[in-house]
Amino acid sequence: MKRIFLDHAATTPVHPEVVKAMLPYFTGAFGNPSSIYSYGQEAKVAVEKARAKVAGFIGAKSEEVIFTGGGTEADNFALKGIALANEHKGNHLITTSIEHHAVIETCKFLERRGGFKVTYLPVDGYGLVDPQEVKKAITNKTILVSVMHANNEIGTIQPIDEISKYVKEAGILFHTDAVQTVGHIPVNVDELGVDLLSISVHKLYGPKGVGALYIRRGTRISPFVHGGEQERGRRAGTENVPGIVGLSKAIELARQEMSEEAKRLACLRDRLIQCLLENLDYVHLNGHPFRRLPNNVNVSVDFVEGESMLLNLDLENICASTGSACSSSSLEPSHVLRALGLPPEQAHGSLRFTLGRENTADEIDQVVEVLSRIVTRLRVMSPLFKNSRAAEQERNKCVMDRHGTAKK
Amino acid sequence: MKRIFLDHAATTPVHPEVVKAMLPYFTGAFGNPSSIYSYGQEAKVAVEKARAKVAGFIGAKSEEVIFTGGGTEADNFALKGIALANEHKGNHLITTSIEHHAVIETCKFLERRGGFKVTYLPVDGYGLVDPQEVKKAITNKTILVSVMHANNEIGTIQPIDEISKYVKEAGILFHTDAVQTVGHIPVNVDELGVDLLSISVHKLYGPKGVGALYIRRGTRISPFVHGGEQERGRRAGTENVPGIVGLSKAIELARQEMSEEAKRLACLRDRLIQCLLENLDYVHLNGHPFRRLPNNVNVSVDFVEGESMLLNLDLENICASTGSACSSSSLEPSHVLRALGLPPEQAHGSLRFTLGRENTADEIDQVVEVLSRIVTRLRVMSPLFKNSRAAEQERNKCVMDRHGTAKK
Amino acid sequence: MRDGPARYSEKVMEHFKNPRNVGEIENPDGVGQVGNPVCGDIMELYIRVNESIITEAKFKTFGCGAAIATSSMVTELVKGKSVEDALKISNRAVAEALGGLPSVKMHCSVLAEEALKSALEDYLSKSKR
Amino acid sequence: MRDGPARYSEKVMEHFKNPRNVGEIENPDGVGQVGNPVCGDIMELYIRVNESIITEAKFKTFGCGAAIATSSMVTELVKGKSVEDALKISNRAVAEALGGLPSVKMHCSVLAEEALKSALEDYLSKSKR
Ligand SMILES: Cc1ncc(COP(=O)(O)O)c(C=O)c1O
Ligand SMILES: Cc1ncc(COP(=O)(O)O)c(C=O)c1O
Repeated sequence: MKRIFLDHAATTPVHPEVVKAMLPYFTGAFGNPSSIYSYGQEAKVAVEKARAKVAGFIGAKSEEVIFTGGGTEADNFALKGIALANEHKGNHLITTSIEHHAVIETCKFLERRGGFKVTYLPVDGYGLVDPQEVKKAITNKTILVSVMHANNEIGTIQPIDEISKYVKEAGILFHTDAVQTVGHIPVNVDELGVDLLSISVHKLYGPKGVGALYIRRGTRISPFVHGGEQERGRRAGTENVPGIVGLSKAIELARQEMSEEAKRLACLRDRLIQCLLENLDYVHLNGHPFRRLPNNVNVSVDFVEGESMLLNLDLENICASTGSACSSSSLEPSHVLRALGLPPEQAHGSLRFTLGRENTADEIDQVVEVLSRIVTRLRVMSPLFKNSRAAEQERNKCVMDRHGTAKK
Repeated sequence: MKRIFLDHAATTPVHPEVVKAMLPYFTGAFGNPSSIYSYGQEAKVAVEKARAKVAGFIGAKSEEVIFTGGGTEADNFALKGIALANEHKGNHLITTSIEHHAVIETCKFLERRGGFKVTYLPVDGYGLVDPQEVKKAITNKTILVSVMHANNEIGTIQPIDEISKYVKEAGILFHTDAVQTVGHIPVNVDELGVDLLSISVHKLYGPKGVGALYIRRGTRISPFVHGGEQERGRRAGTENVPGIVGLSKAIELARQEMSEEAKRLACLRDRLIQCLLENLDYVHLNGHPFRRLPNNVNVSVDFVEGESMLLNLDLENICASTGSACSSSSLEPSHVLRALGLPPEQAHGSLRFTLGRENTADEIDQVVEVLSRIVTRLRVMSPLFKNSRAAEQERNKCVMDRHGTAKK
Repeated sequence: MRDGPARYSEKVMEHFKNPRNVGEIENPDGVGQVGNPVCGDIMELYIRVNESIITEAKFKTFGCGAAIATSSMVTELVKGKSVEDALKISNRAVAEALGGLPSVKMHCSVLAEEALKSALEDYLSKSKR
Repeated sequence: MRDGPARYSEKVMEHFKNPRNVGEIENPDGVGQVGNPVCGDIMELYIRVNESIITEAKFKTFGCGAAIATSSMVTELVKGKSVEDALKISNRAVAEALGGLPSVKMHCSVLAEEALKSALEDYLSKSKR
């Protein structure tokens, strides 16, 4: 069976046109943008063109876009850079309990080593942050609020613009991790009302190891990588020219195809959700029913554990995930699913399917069929299923008894 | 005229075989190494193979090699990571006045914001650090010594192994920036006696935006990028799989070709030095006469300014540099040349030629011929040349006068 | 915990794909249940003992690939063994029989050992009565 | 200082490649020398004045591409101008005549203005005597 890749939130294949755009910068136009001869200048021009394209796509100015080595670096840069540059103003940060590790671990580091206090806001059962909670959490020591645009595990899209109102009212800086949204749904820094925004392009048919941080003009931020004067002294290191060119090409393709593709994916997504819920008992959708990424399906399958489903899917050439790919080496169930209030069995039994450019309706149907088989098989093996069936039979009996009694 | 690229210390074209090795990881084997399905595992295997190859090449163990987003990041990681993890032991660092900006600016940051004190050791007229000076600078507060293996501007190779003795004697950690040496001259972490070593591969016919930091087993170091558990939790962020594969391929090629190529380049280097000194008056070699990188030529041409020579060379399709490429936007003469004690005119009049794989003896001869023409032209324009000639004639006259007097 | 995702040996995958002895034993001579849903692993192990020899072993497991494979392997290992010998089966023995386990998954072999011990103790305490 | 390397306009490159009025004037009516080797730029500007009109201008420059181009341009700009008008030539005018300069190189146009002023002042102070 041909491989069915349903893990586009973890990473995506680089689009052939993106590879094509990058290739000349490896061998032909390999110059160093910092060099003054015309040869380096060609590379510099390519980088600046890319910067303008990325900026244009998110409604920013060129000089507000700094290229980084990926989404994680962008998140680190935003949080550490703002914390360091503004610590005279206060030592309090606000974020949520469902952020990506790149934000959460950076916050923990700032707590441990930077003398900062961090509020991790709860979310509701759909994974939504309540803007009022943000407002309530703000103190006169708060210097930064960081709320992700869309969650990588459950796909829930946050009301960033509403949250922004309260953050701006208080005169505080606002960062959003838009790694899962840029190029997938519309992102405009002014409409969102953010001062900093993280981008990674390997989630968007671009290369790994390159990303960007939007920094609103006038924002005080410390450099994260010190050294040469690349990126206006804010991010030292020889520019990854092919990577940056690839990033901008991926953005260009997204600009052309995004709105159509999002519609198509949302259809597939809804088909997959519906079929799973219809074909399998004891399955629950995680995340928000409609405020979710067009390509995200996250379900919990009762009585069976996620990894054993994943491995079985893999044996049938289907790639999916259980929570963030990053957390797969941890034994803890996903912090995101726990924040939703899921009982541990359900968190352990979660499956994430994230759709992409090459997926078809046919594949969706195959996945449902294969997964049904797998789940049936695993449930036979599961002590929880047995107990639950016993419990249910028990319950049914009671109900019948009560009905019986009532009838009497 | 075909382009003559003589700026390999700034960057190099990616070797076609390296591109070929990278390509499959963009599109085919694009999996995320953190994913548990076999598809991600292929990427993980590729990354681990690359790690073993890099480690083997520098005499390290696999788990001692952490991939980074380039040489600058490796330097930042080493210095900040060690400083943060060891600040309870002391707040003093020792480095040299000729380090790359990646080290110097990071040190300045640690001074400004981290409460650290940094000693910037002087060098002699050849750019050599005196191991005795290192020994003398060590205090009971010193936690790290960082001395670059070879300098990127003047090519001088430091006596790292000798310095290491004193550093180890004092029980202090030792870092070296080996960005200019790995793959060019032999590098072995045990022979050098270092605990940390920075690598960047775009100086070695590999891609930009990827590098590595060697960290000796048992070394306490704080992560630089926080987030997922990639790179054993020391450097978070989805791995740049194609870049890492490219790095290891470049290292593999270097392993095969390095010793021959170094001999070839040293010949060309010496030919260029000799021809320049013979064909142009008032030219001085900067750096050490023989303890220098096989591909580095750095000269000062009296009475003319470096950028104007570079531009003229560029007009004739010859790429060179004046000091580090990174500093070309600064108006200060190179801190390295100043550290050698060069008068400012000579620092401003420096030219660096760094040779590489495709350069030929013919090209060297062309460069000498073209540069002679350029210098003659610029000297006609130079008020310093005129003054100096006048002064010389004056001096000659005096000498003749004195001789005349003596004869009497 | 810092090893990255699990990579299983062929033997583990083989037992994962075709687990031996899945199921329950009616009126078993010993039952062990260990683990809890918070950790994501629950193992139930059933044994039938005849004249101090384990003649049958079955399991039910909620858990990851390694949990299923170790369950399968431990039931294979004990069959035909005396209770005394079975008590000596260590988690390492289970892991080794599977051609090794990723270090992040060693706890599954511990669970298998514990499930077995627990079933044997159940048998011993019952047989004392 | 954070603009990255200089990128020059075509006009700058044209003057850099073919600088006008290179050289000295014997017994000039005014000479200006500005800059110093520490900064990497030294400009010498010579003028000949006839009935308050600048009839000839020459320069010698040690410096970068922009320094040479601005020297060349400023000598072109003053030729034929009255001393009075020449005094009004600003660094911006020189830069504009060159189709602009990278911001890190604007100081070269300042140097050119200063060299001119200094030569004119030299002339004026001499002619007073
Ligand atoms: C929401 C979110 N933030 C940050 C990241 C990290 O980005 P990168 O993999 O480029 O380091 C990811 C993906 O792993 C993500 O999904
Ligand atoms: C000695 C030295 N260290 C560090 C660096 C920085 O490496 P990278 O360009 O990969 O950031 C360079 C090159 O620019 C270098 O020559």
